[in-house]
Amino acid sequence: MQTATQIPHDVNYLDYKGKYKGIFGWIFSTDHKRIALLYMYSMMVMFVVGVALGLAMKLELIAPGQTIMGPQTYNSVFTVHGVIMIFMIVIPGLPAVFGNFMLPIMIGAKDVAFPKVNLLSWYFYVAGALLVIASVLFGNGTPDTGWTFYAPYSFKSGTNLLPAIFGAFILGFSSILTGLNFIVTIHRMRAPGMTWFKMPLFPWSLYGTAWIQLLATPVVGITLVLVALERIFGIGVFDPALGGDPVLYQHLFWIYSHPAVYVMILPAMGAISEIIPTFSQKHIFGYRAIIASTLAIAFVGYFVWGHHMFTSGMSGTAQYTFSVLTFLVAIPSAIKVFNWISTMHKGSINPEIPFLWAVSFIFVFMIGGFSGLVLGALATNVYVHDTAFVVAHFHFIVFGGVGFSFFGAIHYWFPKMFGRMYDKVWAKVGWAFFTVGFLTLYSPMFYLGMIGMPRRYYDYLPEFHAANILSSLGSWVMTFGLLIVVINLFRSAKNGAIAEINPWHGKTLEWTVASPPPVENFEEIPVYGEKDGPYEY
Amino acid sequence: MEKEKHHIVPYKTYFYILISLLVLTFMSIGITKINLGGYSVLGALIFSTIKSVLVLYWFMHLKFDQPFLRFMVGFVTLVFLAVIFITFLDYYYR
Amino acid sequence: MEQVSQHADPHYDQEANKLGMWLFIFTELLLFGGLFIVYSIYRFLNPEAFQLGAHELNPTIGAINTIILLVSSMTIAMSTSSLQKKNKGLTVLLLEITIMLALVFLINKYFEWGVKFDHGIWPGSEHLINDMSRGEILFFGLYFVMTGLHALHIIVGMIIIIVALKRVQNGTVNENRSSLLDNAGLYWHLVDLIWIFLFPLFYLIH
Amino acid sequence: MYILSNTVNASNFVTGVDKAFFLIMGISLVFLLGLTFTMLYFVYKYNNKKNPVATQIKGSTKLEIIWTVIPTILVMVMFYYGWAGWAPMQKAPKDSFNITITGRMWNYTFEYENGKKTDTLYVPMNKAIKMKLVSLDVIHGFYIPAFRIKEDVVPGREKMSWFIAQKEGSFELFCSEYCGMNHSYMYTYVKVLPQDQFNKWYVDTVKKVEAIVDSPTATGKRIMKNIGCFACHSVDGSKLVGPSFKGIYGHTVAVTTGGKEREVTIDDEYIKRSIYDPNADIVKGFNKGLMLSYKGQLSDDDIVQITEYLKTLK
Ligand code: HEA
Ligand code: HEA
Ligand code: HEC
Ligand code: CUA
Ligand SMILES: [Cu+2]
Repeated sequence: MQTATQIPHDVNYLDYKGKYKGIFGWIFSTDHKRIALLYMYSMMVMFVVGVALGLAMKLELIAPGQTIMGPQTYNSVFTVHGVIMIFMIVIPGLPAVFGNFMLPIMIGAKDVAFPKVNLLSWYFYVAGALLVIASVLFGNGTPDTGWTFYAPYSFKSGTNLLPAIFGAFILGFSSILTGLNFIVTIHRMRAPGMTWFKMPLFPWSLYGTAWIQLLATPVVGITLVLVALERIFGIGVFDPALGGDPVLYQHLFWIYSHPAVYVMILPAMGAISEIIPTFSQKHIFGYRAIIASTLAIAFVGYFVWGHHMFTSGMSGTAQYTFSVLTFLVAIPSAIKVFNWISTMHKGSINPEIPFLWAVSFIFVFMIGGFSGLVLGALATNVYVHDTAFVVAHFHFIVFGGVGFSFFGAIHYWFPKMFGRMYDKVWAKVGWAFFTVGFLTLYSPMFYLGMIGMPRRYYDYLPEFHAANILSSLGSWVMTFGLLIVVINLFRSAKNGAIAEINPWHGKTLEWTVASPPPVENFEEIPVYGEKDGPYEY
Repeated sequence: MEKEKHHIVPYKTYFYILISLLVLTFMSIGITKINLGGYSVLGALIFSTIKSVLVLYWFMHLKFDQPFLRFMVGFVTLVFLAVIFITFLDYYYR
Repeated sequence: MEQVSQHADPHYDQEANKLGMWLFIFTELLLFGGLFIVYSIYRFLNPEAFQLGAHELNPTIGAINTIILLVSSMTIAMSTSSLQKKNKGLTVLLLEITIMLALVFLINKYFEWGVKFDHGIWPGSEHLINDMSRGEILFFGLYFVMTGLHALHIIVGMIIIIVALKRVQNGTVNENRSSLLDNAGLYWHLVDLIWIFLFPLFYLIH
Repeated sequence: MYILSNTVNASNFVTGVDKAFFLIMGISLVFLLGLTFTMLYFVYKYNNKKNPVATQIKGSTKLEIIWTVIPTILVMVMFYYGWAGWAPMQKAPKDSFNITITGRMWNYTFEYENGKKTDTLYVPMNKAIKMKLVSLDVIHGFYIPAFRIKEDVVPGREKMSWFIAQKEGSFELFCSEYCGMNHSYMYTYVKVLPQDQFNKWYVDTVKKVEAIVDSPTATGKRIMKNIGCFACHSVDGSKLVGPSFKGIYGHTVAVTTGGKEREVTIDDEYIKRSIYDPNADIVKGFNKGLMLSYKGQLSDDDIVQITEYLKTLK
């Protein structure tokens, strides 16, 4: 029951002293802003692990043969790396951090629809993450199946898979609850006068994302349960020895995991759609086209999963159907890119750091997307499937896309979230190193894939050596950039200069509240009039 | 908070729905007793579909709720059917 | 008691609660949906074996359980009406009946599974693996997983209904704040809905 | 890049695949460069120092239609070329030369119609080769980059792949689908020989000439090499997936039999059981289910040979 304590409106959410003290004031808080930060900090912990594993792989691959670890370790490393990065960083990533923080403010609400469920979803996140970590630390060996858990290897492997599988299952639940919360919030809690087509694009992208989370995640949930049951009881559903079909596992896995890649990228695109108009001081170009493309990606993206299985022996009919659908889902992405670039046209561009991240986002996203087209075509997919080319594709688009957008978003909203400004020079230096390092790290992998180096390879033939050295060097440059960026942000959160309420002259609602925002965001719920809109500059 | 709402469904509506559901259940048991070959699956599914529509519309109040809920249910069903359909493109033509 | 909860709570949004529940139901539908995909594919690949397997199951128990669930669906639906009509006693009674029916369903299921175990059929059992065709192994694997998951939902549903019952009794769920009961009802109908498909797919189609 | 290197036209599929590749890359590059430069130009031209007041333009339906339709056409062209390069891979000509390829953790065995088994794929040039792909344990991927072919080898399903090699030489053959610890060592070579040389090789080995064997245990070693025991067992004492063969004959090991631990001395009988029924006794410290039974693949005779060889590993 909500007690009728008066919540003061001049206290910001960071300083607010509620019922609980210290850390409990955070982990028992149902304030969407605090939950957002809880997510951010817990993700950061996992992220450090993920990055370290990524660097370890690059170090191992710097030369053929054993460098720093054995094959079994390498396999575990890329498995845990993939599981952490996908299930714990990029899927919750923008929705759980910026969605939680900004969505209610951007639509003029005091909180999300179900604040307690929101907190619960964070608990699920932590529980899932801990289970995955438990699978690393205890039992007979770290999981070594790859993040895809392909049958039948996933029940042949003698490693400690069950906790990892259940961990992923629980993480899925966390993601479902977040999505559910967002949909209800958007349906029920928009400020008076804010019609659907006056809603900013970031909430729109969260809306599309939430539907995918809701409809796709349960499928992978049940699939993982089946794998677990297979391991425990041997029910036979995916075990060829018992009549099951391992390819059916792949269908079910990708029915979720393809839409999941759009769970990652849609909010990233949403954040970019906020940054670009703000720094161009211009109405977004083609507002409705961007909304339509968001919904189209969410919808069509549900039906293209088979492009991960072109060599698994699907029927020919299924193969070209999936190929056509894959190409169709590329078009809404194209529309977005065109609209972003057109928004810059005749704008008044202020090339601040969030904008730089946004521009570099568009660049790497295009490269990633174009390599997706190579993968979507049947003949070329057969050639580069399961090679380093795919690894390059998804690092460009997942990590390039989501990572660049995340950093754009955090530099954009940082003054609002913490009420302080970071050091802009260091931010630019970090960005420059990061971008250069990124390109050096992943571009050689395209080449490696084109000359035929399979992925998940611990060791390789000498002809792949040169490109791998370059790539490993890149990983260091990028990490250096990352360190600069992160340290800069960390220091500024405490000691940065006090930020203005609206440093970038944005027009969305979050820029109307104090920085950091007060506990319940708005003293009075804002009302949108006829003429108001998120991008009316 | 919203004033209007809550259409109270009379008990007897529910009772009639139950009777129809039971009748449909027995009909579907009956139809699978006669050998229809491959069509018995289809028959049983048709009965199940009718039953689920009854449950959705009356027991679950869709009939009295806002249209967008009905739209969502329909949409989700369609998405699911499309997924099955596409999966069968693989298995049927293999 | 009734007076206490009369005052409207600004945080209470009936429509939002209902929408939230429906969204949750969608995820549940797709959770089972995954299993239905598996079922339909394997049935398509092993039609004869699935018919053989279905012969092992007892349609009578299945039919009885169907009737039980349908009736319980009606009683819980009625209870939402009776709550609106401010008939607390009847609401409580109807919910109690629902819970009893759910319990009977589970008991039936217990015996049904027991019979299978007696015949040496359980996931991964030797009888299954050594003496039965691949298709039958799949059939029984799916049978146990799907009815098991369904039974799990029955249990969860019962817990929710019990909570709702308690809240109706102490008045925190009432005609103005009926979300919990409504949602318990929705959830229960979902369980019913799934059974409506499970029953013919496993027990009937010979 | 293979696409530019001397493997041009190594197989009949190269042209089709590379055409699709170049087409997509070409269109992509045009767009990538075009859009990037436009973007940079805007950032420069409409910088707020030069252009302090933005002109509010909210959109243009005409443009939206244009940039929906043009990419749609382009991707359909891409689809078409992708399809065209792929379609011929689906069906092998009737008169193909048949080879059965068996994948297991972590090697491939190639079996020819005359019963010859090898660990390297030998094929004649300019002849359609049709491969039956069989997996004994998990999914593997049969991948010859130079030929542009790849097909997963799925247990429980019979799959097919085919090609016509058009260039003499030796090309890598990888396992592309992750299959456990030594996935990256699961590679071998395709040797493409002119028809006459191939015929000679093909007939030659049929005779199973014992004469070229230099020591009495070499047969055992060869059998083991071809069927892939060394993927999991070393001969130098290092622990791979399975126990090392070094000095095992006559030694005592701790094993788990049906849940109970016991000690056994390794003799002929035990070795035979380990090969035919590997899960009966599990050596302590190793996992069940990894080694598969070789029943039907190794005869009692073969096992005698293997045992002889194992005895020599002191
Ligand atoms: C954020 C995540 C994300 C996103 C958005 C995408 C987007 C796309 N992906 Fe990607 N993909 C992954 C993450 C993602 N992918 C991951 C993680 C894997 C590997 C999983 C694993 O195996 O471990 C993968 C694998 C993968 C495969 C399987 C590869 C294989 O294993 O064989 C394929 C095949 O079709 C594919 C295709 C595509 C396509 C066509 C798009 C499209 O949506 C891209 C659309 C974008 C553009 C096209 C660029 C912008 C457009 C323009 C600038 C305009 C001009 C455009 C035209 C002329 C068309 N992806
Ligand atoms: C988001 C996803 C993500 C990210 C960020 C990364 C980051 C890195 N990856 Fe990643 N990688 C995967 C997803 C990701 N990876 C997946 C799914 C696989 C496949 C696994 C499998 O095969 O099963 C894979 C596989 C993979 C391989 C191939 C293994 C193989 O096939 O043999 C390699 C090889 O070097 C590699 C290297 C790296 C390196 C060096 C980094 C890093 O060190 C780079 C450092 C990162 C940064 C500098 C910043 C990025 C910032 C953000 C993402 C936002 C931050 C958000 C918060 C803090 C909340 N990865
Ligand atoms: C996929 C990996 C793998 C392959 C391939 C493999 N083995 Fe094994 N082998 C194992 C494992 C794991 C064990 C230990 C567990 C057990 O006893 O089953 C083992 C145990 C053995 C043992 C008992 C060793 C001891 O110290 O007691 C023998 C003998 C043996 N293998 C022979 C062979 C022969 C001969 C071949 C080839 C024809 C072969 N193995 C192929 C994995 C493999
Ligand atoms: Cu076999 Cu990888
Ligand atoms: Cu995909």
